[in-house]
Amino acid sequence: MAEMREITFREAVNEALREEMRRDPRILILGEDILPGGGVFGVHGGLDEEFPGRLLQTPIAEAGFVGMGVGAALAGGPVICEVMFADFMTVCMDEIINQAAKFRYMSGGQASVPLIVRAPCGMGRGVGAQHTQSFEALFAHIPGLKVAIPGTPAAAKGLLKSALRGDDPVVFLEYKGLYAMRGPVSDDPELLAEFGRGSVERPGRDVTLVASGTMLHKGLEVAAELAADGVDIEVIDPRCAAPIDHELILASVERTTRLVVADESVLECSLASEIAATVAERGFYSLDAPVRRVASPRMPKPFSPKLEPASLPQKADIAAAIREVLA
Amino acid sequence: MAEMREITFREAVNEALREEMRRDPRILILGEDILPGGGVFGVHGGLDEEFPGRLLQTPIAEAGFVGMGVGAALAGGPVICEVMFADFMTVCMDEIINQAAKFRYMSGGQASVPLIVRAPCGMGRGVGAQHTQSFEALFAHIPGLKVAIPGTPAAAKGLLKSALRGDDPVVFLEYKGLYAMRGPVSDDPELLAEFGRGSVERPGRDVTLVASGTMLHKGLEVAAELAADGVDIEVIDPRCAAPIDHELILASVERTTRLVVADESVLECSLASEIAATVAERGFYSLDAPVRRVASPRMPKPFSPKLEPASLPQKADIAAAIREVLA
Amino acid sequence: MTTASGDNAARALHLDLYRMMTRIRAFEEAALYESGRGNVYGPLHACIGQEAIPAGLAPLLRPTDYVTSTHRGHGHALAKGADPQGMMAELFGRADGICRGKGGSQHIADFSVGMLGANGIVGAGYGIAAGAALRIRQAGRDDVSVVFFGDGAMARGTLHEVANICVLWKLPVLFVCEHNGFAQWVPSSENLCTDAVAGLMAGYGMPSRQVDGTDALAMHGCAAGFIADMRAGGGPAFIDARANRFHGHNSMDAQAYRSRDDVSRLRAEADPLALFRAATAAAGVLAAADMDPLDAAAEAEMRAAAEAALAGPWPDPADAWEDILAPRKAHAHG
Amino acid sequence: MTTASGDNAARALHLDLYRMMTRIRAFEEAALYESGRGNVYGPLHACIGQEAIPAGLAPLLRPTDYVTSTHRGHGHALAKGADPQGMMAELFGRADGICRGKGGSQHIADFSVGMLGANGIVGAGYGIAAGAALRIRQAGRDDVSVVFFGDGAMARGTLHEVANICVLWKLPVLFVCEHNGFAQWVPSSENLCTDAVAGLMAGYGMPSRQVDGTDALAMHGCAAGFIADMRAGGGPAFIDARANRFHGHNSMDAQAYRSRDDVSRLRAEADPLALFRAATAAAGVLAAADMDPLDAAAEAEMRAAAEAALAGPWPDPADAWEDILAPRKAHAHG
Ligand SMILES: Cc1ncc(C[n+]2csc(CCOP(=O)(O)OP(=O)(O)O)c2C)c(N)n1
Ligand SMILES: Cc1ncc(C[n+]2csc(CCOP(=O)(O)OP(=O)(O)O)c2C)c(N)n1
Ligand SMILES: [Mg+2]
Ligand SMILES: [Mg+2]
Repeated sequence: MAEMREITFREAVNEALREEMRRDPRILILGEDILPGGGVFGVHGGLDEEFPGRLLQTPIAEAGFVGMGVGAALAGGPVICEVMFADFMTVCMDEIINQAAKFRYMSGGQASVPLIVRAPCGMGRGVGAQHTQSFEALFAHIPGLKVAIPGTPAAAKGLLKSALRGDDPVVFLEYKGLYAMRGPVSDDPELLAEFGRGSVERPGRDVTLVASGTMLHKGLEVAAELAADGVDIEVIDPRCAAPIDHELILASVERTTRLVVADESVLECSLASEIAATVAERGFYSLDAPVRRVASPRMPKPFSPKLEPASLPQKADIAAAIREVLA
Repeated sequence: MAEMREITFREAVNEALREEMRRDPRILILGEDILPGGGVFGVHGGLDEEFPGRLLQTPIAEAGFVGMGVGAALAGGPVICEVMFADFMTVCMDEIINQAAKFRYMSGGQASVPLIVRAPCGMGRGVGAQHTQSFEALFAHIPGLKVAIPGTPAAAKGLLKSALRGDDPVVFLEYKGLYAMRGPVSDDPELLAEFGRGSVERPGRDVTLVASGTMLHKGLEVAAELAADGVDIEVIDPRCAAPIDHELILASVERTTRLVVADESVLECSLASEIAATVAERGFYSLDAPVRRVASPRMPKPFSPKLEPASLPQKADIAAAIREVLA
Repeated sequence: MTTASGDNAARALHLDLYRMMTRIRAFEEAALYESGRGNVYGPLHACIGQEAIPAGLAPLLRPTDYVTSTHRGHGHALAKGADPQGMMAELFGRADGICRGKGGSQHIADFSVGMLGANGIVGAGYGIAAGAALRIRQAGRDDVSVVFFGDGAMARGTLHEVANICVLWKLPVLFVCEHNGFAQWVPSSENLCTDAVAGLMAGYGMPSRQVDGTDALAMHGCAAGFIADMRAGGGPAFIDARANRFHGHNSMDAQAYRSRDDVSRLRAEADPLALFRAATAAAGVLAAADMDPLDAAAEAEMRAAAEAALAGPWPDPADAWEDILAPRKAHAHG
Repeated sequence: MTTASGDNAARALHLDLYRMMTRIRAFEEAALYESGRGNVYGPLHACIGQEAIPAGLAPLLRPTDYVTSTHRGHGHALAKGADPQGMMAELFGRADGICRGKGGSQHIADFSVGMLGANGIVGAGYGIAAGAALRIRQAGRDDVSVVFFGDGAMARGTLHEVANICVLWKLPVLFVCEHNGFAQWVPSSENLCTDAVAGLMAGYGMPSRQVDGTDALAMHGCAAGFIADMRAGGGPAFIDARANRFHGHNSMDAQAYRSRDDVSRLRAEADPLALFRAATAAAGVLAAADMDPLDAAAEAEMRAAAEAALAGPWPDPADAWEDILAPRKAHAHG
């Protein structure tokens, strides 16, 4: 019988890599500074020892090595490219958007591109505007890509395993703020998580709160706090930015009649916007109040510890939005 | 007195460049294949003759020359970089997203980055998935950038002039399908268009149709056709994807109580989503029907003439959406 | 190689080289003809004048080798063994096109023969070819990966990112620059600061050679050495293949930037097919009588391909929804 | 240069070189000390061991010249004339930081002296420096633009895209590779396929030289020649400056990948300050008595800068909303 253990998000990613590399000898990992210590965020710990030669330390050449990831995926089998910070994906966008995402289509279905581009994303501390961004919306806009933004260790493990068994290019974004977080994860190596399937992390009756990445945890805390006031919040981790589990969200809103979407990335054209727009389109008659989005404001991330908080949605913002839709 | 003339969208872009280059000797243009003929879409016609040495024909190195555009803008004065097709902006995303957009902020206001990255975008005929994309949503997601998507010659001229007199980085996207379109444009060289200001291209009472780029013209045709059925559609060109003229749209929806947003780019996390979400948030109580988005479906653009139409929103889709929100 | 079997081998090689050149020429002539008749959708980038480059490599390549190509990719695809009828149907946007009508000329691919695609993004092929080469080495195979690209594409940084990694990791990648003197209508001298592009790779310690890319035998000889070395475990190599583009950048380019005389002179002096005929005749290896039938056969083959493609079915609009993502697999999901 | 005025000039230059080196060292020692005390927000990338590179260039640069820098940028900023107190306040995230606390160490910039910014993206500086050089040439000025970058950054394609354009357009850009043998914890041999990085530029026809980057005089001499040439209208040049990073990649790096002995040996054998003291003393140009006061002054200056910065104001959270876009101008709008 499979058992549940509490492990960190980082360990969950590591387990997914390890289990799938055991299962599929074709899996390769390319990335910067991944040896000997397992990378800047340490997710590859112990893998080089178990799978010598399958972790390839690359030069600082993301366009080059992600392009090679496309080629290696086309020529047979899953490849993982780690981009050290999601912000640096700007230098290999062509390889992701014009190559990986389009090859199956342009070749009329001949090509499979099992390329997983993994990148830590989101807010850090004192690292400034070029090391803190969240790009799930950019990739969710591109047909041919799947985009994972797991909010829990279980989602991270299940989705990464699923990506590695699939034949599609996946942008796999890991919120840096989650790496040390613990959560229950099954030890069944055959348990995958389905792309496009969200998860109800807390059932509730009064408001639907769709909260991704770090916002999931802020949202759960807010839900716990507001429960004391008798407000019963349903908290959903969408888990993927593409495809989005609209059915789950719409069904929830049908019950709660109220929607708040919380997203760490910048508001405009975000995943939060997409979810809000879809509910306004398909769930309009369920809604008893305006939808509310809580997201990063339209500013680059500042450096100073006194400025950083202004650039990020806080628990208080989520709580205020919930109170508004209940007003 | 300023006079209105009918000129093409292409001519409007050319006029804006010419007038502003006369006015500001610092303006430089960098791009591929812009000499001697004025570029693949011919917008630079005659400029090299009038401004010798100020149009710089670059190697095929978008990351290099857009990076140089950032540096030349930082070191004083407006620079235009033409990227031959918007699809190729994927190879210079870092220069736009991490450099141009963030320099003013990261330097605490020391830097000005008057860099205009112009690119033809949107559907072509028989050019396939890598020459047909619309990326306004990607850039609208990035703080520090302004994004123009003019739908008419007047908007193109006014916004481009405005961009060239401003101190901010601008992504200026020109829908290829519009270049040959004619429209009234003032010959007053001091007439600018304000960033973030949309335009009511057709006033109406029954439905608000926000339609950008090529969709504006499909929308106006639909409006003319449905007028025969007694449906009075207000058609708005948002003109900019960042900032968005939410006030204009919200005021219109308050009168019409119904909203359709039509966008050539891919639906998910699009400008259409952003507008729909904002109205669902701030104009919810004005709405008498669900919002409806009409956008490109989630598929790369196919090549065959028999497949292309399926990949693009059509007039019939706009008409159907309007009928739905009126139902 | 003065033995009879050597003579036979040489003769066979010469026939192969010429056959491939004339097939590429005939394919593109037929495609351009159909383009003129409105049957080709979108622009066509013809490699006429450059046929000796892919043809020179063709006899050296196996189906399990890989090739990545450019917007000017018909010759590469044919040299790698792609089916001309499927290619032609693709240019026409038909359902039986090699990419089901979804790619068109700029995206022709035939994965069944290791042709990993023409590409609409200049400079995108480097990484893809190198990634395929990584798979080759991981699997312990002795195959090679060839990346074709234009001289204009040498200005893209991806070349250098990938070249450095290929040398570091000793990957079997043959870089073939089709140095035709133009990038669209920009002469190479405005695109590259040096004409001696092989020298740009010398700093990496990559074996590099300039070759007459109008001479199929020279191409073949140079590539043979490099490829043999790679199959034996060697790393990447670079060929600067000089040739000429007789047509415009594409079927929509009227070539206002060069004179008709220039083009006529090139056709008269630098036609790889004519040069080959003259040289092999002079060397006594092949006679006109050997080659004329190949021309006729190629023309017939490509006309038939065009006719058959024209008779092929159009895709159904609903087909547009296929091939976006992989078909779903059944899994246990948690 | 055996005249008295020559001697005086040499002496002044030596003093300048040493003063800048010891100021850079003192700045970073003070910053690291404050980092240890929790006063610096975020990671610090120290250039200790590499000071001779920026210091060698400093006397050659004017305020109207430009410099672009990297994540390891304190030395470049000081060498270009940035104010250490403003820099220190920036590291602390204060309102009077040189970037109002919005940039931090990795984004220190001082546009008033032509220092166009440290940069968190490896390889982003090339294009920016070249674009600034384009402005120089457009304005007919005889200024120059210097781009500093690490050996790791040489793997990025942007170097090559920009190098090609700089040679083509003859732009006054000095490329300075701070070749410290590491990219984070990856040794250069795993990042670059060649140690002779100057050779990578040779193919472009760019004058390139390897220099001992622990020797401020050698750096100065080499750069002086290149820069004089550029001011006279010449094109780009490249310096491969060899030096060592004594600290970890940044203040969070415990350097598990190299031994303490290695670092101690480097400090003993390759300290640019110690080497300079020894060499100038041996040459009889400067004595310890000339340099000791510079050390003391630098230490005092940087302590004072740190103290003053620590006393500075924190930004108001509302300041975060400023500097995103330019202030609005009044225009006629249609
Ligand atoms: C990244 C990118 N930039 C620009 C283009 C537009 N473009 C297509 S082909 C071409 C010229 C290519 O020249 P070259 O590499 O010499 O190949 P040739 O056409 O001569 O075969 C250009 C600029 C593109 N497709 N991709
Ligand atoms: C495009 C990009 N890729 C990766 C990184 C992460 N990174 C920051 S510094 C660094 C090492 C740089 O090495 P080098 O250029 O030699 O400079 P050094 O640190 O030795 O001064 C890396 C990989 C980055 N900032 N940007
Ligand atoms: Mg060419
Ligand atoms: Mg280094």
